Amino acid sequence: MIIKITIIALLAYLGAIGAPWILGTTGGFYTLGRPLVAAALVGLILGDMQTALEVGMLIQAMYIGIITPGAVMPFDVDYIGYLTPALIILSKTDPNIAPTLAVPVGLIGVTIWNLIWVINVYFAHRADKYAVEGNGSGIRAMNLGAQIVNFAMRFIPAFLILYFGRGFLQELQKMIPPIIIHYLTVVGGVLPALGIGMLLNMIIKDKSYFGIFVIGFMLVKYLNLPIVAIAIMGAVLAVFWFKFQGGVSYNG
Amino acid sequence: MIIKITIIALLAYLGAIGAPWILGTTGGFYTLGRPLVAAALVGLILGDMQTALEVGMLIQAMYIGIITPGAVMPFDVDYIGYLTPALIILSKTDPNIAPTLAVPVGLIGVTIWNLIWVINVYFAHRADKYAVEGNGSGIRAMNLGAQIVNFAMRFIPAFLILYFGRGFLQELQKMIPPIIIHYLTVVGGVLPALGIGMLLNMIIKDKSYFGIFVIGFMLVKYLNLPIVAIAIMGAVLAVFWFKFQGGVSYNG
Amino acid sequence: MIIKITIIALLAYLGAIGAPWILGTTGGFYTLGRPLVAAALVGLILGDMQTALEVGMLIQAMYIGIITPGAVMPFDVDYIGYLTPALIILSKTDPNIAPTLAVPVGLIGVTIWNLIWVINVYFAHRADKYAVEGNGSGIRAMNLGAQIVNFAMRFIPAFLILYFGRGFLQELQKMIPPIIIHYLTVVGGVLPALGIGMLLNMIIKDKSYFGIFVIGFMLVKYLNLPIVAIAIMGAVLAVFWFKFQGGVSYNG
Amino acid sequence: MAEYKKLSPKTLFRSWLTWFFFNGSSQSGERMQGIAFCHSMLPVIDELYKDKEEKIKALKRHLVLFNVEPQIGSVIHGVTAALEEQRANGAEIDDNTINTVKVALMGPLSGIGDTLIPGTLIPILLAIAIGITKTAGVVGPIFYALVYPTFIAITSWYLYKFGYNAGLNGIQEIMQSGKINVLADALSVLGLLVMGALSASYINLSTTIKYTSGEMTIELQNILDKIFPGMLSLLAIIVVWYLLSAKKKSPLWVMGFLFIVTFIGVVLKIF
Amino acid sequence: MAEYKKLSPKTLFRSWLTWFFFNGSSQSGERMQGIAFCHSMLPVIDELYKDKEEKIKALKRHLVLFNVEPQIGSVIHGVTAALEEQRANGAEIDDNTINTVKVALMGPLSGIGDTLIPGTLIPILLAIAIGITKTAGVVGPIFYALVYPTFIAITSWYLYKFGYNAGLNGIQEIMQSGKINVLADALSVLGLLVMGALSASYINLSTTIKYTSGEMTIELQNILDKIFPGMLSLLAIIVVWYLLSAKKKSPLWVMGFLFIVTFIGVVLKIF
Amino acid sequence: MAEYKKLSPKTLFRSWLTWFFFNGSSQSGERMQGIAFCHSMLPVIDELYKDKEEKIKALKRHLVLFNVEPQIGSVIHGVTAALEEQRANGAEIDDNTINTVKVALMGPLSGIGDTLIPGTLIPILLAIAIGITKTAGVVGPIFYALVYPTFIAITSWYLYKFGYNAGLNGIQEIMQSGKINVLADALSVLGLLVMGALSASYINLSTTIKYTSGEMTIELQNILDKIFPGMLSLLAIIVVWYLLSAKKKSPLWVMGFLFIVTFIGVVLKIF
Ligand SMILES: OC[C@H]1O[C@H](O)[C@@H](O)[C@@H](O)[C@@H]1O
Ligand SMILES: OC[C@H]1O[C@H](O)[C@@H](O)[C@@H](O)[C@@H]1O
Ligand SMILES: OC[C@H]1O[C@H](O)[C@@H](O)[C@@H](O)[C@@H]1O
Repeated sequence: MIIKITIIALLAYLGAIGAPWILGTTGGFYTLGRPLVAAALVGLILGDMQTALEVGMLIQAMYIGIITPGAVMPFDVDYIGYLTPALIILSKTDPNIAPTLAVPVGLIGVTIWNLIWVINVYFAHRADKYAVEGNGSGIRAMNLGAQIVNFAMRFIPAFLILYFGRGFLQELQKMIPPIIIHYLTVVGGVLPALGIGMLLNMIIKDKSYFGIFVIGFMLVKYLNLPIVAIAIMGAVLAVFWFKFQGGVSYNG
Repeated sequence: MIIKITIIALLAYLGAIGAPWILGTTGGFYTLGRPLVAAALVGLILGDMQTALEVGMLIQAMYIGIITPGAVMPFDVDYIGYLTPALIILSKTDPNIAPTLAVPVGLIGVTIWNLIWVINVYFAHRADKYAVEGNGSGIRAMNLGAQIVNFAMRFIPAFLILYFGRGFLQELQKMIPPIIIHYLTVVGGVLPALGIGMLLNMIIKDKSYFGIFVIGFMLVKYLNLPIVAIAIMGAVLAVFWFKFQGGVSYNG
Repeated sequence: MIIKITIIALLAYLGAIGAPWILGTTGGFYTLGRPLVAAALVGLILGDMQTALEVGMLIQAMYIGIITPGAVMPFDVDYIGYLTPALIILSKTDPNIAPTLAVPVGLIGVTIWNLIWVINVYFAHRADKYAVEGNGSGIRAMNLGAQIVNFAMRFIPAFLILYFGRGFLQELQKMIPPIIIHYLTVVGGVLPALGIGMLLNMIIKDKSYFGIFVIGFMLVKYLNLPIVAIAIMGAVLAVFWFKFQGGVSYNG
Repeated sequence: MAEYKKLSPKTLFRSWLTWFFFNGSSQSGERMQGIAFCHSMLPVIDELYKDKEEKIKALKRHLVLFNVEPQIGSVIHGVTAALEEQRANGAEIDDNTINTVKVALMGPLSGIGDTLIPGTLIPILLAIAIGITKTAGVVGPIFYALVYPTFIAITSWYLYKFGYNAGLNGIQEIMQSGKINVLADALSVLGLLVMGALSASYINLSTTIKYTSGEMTIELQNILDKIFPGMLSLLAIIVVWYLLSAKKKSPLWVMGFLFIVTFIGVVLKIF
Repeated sequence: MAEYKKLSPKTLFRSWLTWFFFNGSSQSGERMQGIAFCHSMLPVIDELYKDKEEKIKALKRHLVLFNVEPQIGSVIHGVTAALEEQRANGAEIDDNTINTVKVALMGPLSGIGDTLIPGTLIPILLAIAIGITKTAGVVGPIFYALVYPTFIAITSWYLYKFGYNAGLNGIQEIMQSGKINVLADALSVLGLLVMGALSASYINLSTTIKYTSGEMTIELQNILDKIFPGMLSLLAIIVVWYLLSAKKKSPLWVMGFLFIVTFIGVVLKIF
Repeated sequence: MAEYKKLSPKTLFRSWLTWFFFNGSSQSGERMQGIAFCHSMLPVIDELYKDKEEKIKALKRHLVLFNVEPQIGSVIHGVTAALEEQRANGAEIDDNTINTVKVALMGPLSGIGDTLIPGTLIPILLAIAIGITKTAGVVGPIFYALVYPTFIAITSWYLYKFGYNAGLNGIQEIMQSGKINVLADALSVLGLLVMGALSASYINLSTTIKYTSGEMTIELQNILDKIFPGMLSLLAIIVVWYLLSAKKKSPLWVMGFLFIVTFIGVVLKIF
């Protein structure tokens, strides 16, 4: 078990913002760090793919629109992506509380990131010295060296949370009254609205475009179309939207 | 029963064209006077909401596009709205004959309205006299006074039709041979085409817009979508139609 | 049976390219010569409408986009249309091999057509002589006379293929191992892609229009809409496409 | 120099309210909504003209023939109130000018209003209400009875104020810009879609023709349904529309036509 | 001054009818539809030229190479009839002019005609007919056999008359205005939608690959269907289209390719 | 005259690769991606400047504050490499110029990049991946993990080269033409449609309110579902959106709000 937890904590580092090893930000934070991918890896490691994917889809949907402009991170999707499904599986808890569990996990991740962001100032100042000496390798060393901090501050907390969290969660769960469970389920149902709302806030400048969102909503509710079908239709629509707009932006 | 009939006849007056008391034309003729609203009130009063709504939807669909340009009224939806469901419920008749029953009722209403329209000339002439005297209150009295005529000519016939009609209809029904019932059902199925046709005649100037009507028709026939869903989709479509037309009207 | 075969062979002539008798190219090659129409006639003659239509729909779909620019014919849909369903019905073969059977039949038809096309040069030269004499009737005779060639070269081979083919096919079928039958079924499933591909190649100039094809595909796969419904919706769409494009062609 | 007499907000509101409630009260073939117009101007006249003669002239001025779609027509009352205010403050505006303005706006606003409100908005809302009624019962009529009057009351009052503030030019500008036609286009798209949907549920015409050969019975309606469900109902609508639009028949004529055609159909066992 | 010789409506109709029936009768690799063109001009020549020499010149003039999409190509015959009429009335129109006009119109009208009729209209109508056949049997082919020839016959005759009345300039104007391209765009939208629908029913490619691990069997086709039903069929179409358009392969080549690929697939137990 | 020093393709690729992998490595509140920028310029500097002084100046020049959406931001590195090349060949380009260019491009490219990539493209791909996962399990995340990085890696390298070749002017032209906005429009249409679909599956709010009268129980949620299924969930989204956009609340604030409101709802037995 210790080995499995170690691997998960390691992945939580590799998928963290700033970790460069797997194709930089692209393969790291934006791929390994996405809850759906993370959950699948957790499922593979812990041998319960089904629960992992269930949790993964739920929390991925919830944090689907996370962006980090200027490194400001509202919730740390990487920590959420690895720690939430792992804790759920390890403590055999109801997957429906995943959205709620994700909240404290995500905030711990944000706190860590903010610390890293301050500590890294140190490397910038040392790099300045190397520049004056014309020492290019020194600058390279500073850029890479920052990963020692990143590793330490990502791997260790993740490991500890998993190691102690699973026992704690099991205990906790026994003591929670049913009404709280119901409450957490209700919260879990609404929380994804936050991620979607943040996305809408970002994409929509002209309110009438909200109508397109509603159409997507209804295509599922009324016609039961799968998302893949809707995405393909949407892509066709987008192509002609672009073609026929003749350079005039309405929502831009 | 007399009390119930009285209330219905009273409502038939309050929802008639020209009756000012419930938010003028807006809350009267255009709200209380719509068959769907009228039928619901009749259902409430006579304690058979289900039949009332069934009849209400049928005759509302049939006369959905009635307009009265320059006070020219093709069918009196207000009389139809109150008297048809009331007669059906009181005489326990088959709701399917409602569209047919609506025809004579609507024509009686029209005749009454045409009479009122002529009688009201009297008030105009008296108002002229008050004007010469600079008597504003007199003019106000003339505008309100016309309601005495409206009330008398609406309430009394409605009451009489309901009072005698229900017995008469019950008798009548026993004597009708099945082929006539079948005929009335067939007629009832086609009559709503008249209301829709009138609407099309008014809205459509450029024939290609008829295609949109056909799409709406097919969305129900093939995909079984409810009208609410179609209306929301249509609203989204309309918003972008407006947006992208760049001020060029094709159907206007 | 001989009579029936004779009639089918005759129809195969009347629907061939160039046969003028039934409203020229329009009623002949483009109507009688279409596999769906041909199959229905074969079904009527041989008394097995169901099998005929099944085969007809299959091979019509497959060769739906055949065009013959400058008289260059890739597959002879007329021969395919008459001989394939007739052979299938007469030899009581599995309709699923129709697409494969259509291939050699279509190529025989093409070969015949290419021969005719060369032979007809003769009539042109004789017509030149009549022109010099100012003999209009002679020219007319040459134009009509070419039909003797067309008739001979269409009717006789068709008759022979049907007469000998049915026995031959029955024999053949008994000897074919199941894997070949499976292969032929697989081929039959893909072959129609050729006809569709040819059509796409012709219609699509701007690749984004392929998206519309995909939408049509999905409307059937996901919503199970019948083609008639899709065609009507498509017609409405096309009307507004035309209307709103303001004279700018994107795909033309 | 005399102080400028400005109509108080309260007066404007009372003027609008009078019109909103009593616009149809004394409609007649001779004067149409003429008395109601004058009635709605009473608060304005009372506030502006203290002189008896001026008041009489004003009353007479507004008692003439008037007719407009009453709900959006309130914009005319706003414009008229503004004109009266200017007149009371000495501007050269005679009876004729005011009447010309009223008459000029009456026509187009009736056309636009009847098209947009009873012709488009009400049918759309009612169709939605019918849809709701079908599944959720009495919620449907309640929905209509709440949404429609609320929306219209606000709009009508807004238009009155708009007319008062923008004056004649402002209104004419908007009506000539073509935006109203594009709006009508867009609304008609929505309206037609919804009417089509409604027709699919509420118009019903089917044939009873059958072919029986041996033990097999082929019902024509079955075949039609397979080709295009509701084909005959749609055809009926097209015929009615054609008679009304191309043949310019009256609704009553068409109704008679439907009664007769279906009668013949029933007798011949077609329907 | 001599009276103006005008072609009678009857002559024009006979000329068109001759073309409509016999346009393809004697097609050949050398002259294409040349004899048929001359044949269709006989009524015109007979009416216009009483002089034997003139008649011989006319016959020779129209016996040269000619080829066009025959159904909408009738517009050229209309134009030619008009030119002949002018010539017979003394206008300076020599053999060369007439031939130049015919040749100039031949090319574009073949392109447009083949694209619009066998390339778009016929496939659409046939797809609809197949759809009807699927549910209502023989009604499908009957539908096609009635609608298509009727529509085309009327159109073709209309175009002949149009060509005769508008003359050369009229036709060129239309062809240059770009409207025809936009029409083709719109029709291709309809055509592509319908072809897509048709393909979904009539193209079938599925894999038989299975993974068996212990008692569980996973069928690849099942997974593909859940992601996008008909994925392989659509892929097959795209491959064919790619080979034809980007690789410029001939249809026969592609057919061979399909036979071979599916053969390999069947042998390797992929299909 | 000295030979023109041209950056070798290999150097350009190494510069891009360094950036692509290490762009975020040492991000900090003071210098942001400054060290990473300098790091990625090392190959360029090494090739262009043999003179020690020049090299030191170059290192200092690129160690200042820098921040951009890193994946499409590589276009700036391309432009910078081109500027350095010109400078090394004697063009009058001082430290200030190069920095101004970097700063000028940073802002808009961050905005565009964050909107298009984590704001639009990633959510769309993830929504599709969720859809696939739902039916075909682990194929979903695999799909995302293959498609996303491949596409972005190619794009990012292409943009680097584009920046190098087009130089500053080319980039500015494109950004001003408005095409990028129209592209964003079109992508947002796709994104919104997909997000709407996703919300329908993953956001769940329903009421537990019941009316019991006699033996009949009416569940409010039932009625709501009949009017518009998912009404409350959609409402929740609208409220969140409203709080974020119109009320400018922070995501954390809204999260607290949701916790509290649902708590009250659960206590009052509404949810
Ligand atoms: O906003 C631009 C850019 O800022 C920072 O560098 C990071 O947060 C990136 O993820 C982001 O794209
Ligand atoms: O046509 C304008 C107007 O005329 C009359 O006043 C009434 O019939 C109104 O309902 C109508 O809106
Ligand atoms: O390409 C124009 C034309 O060429 C030949 O005449 C025939 O193949 C016709 O079917 C075709 O339309």
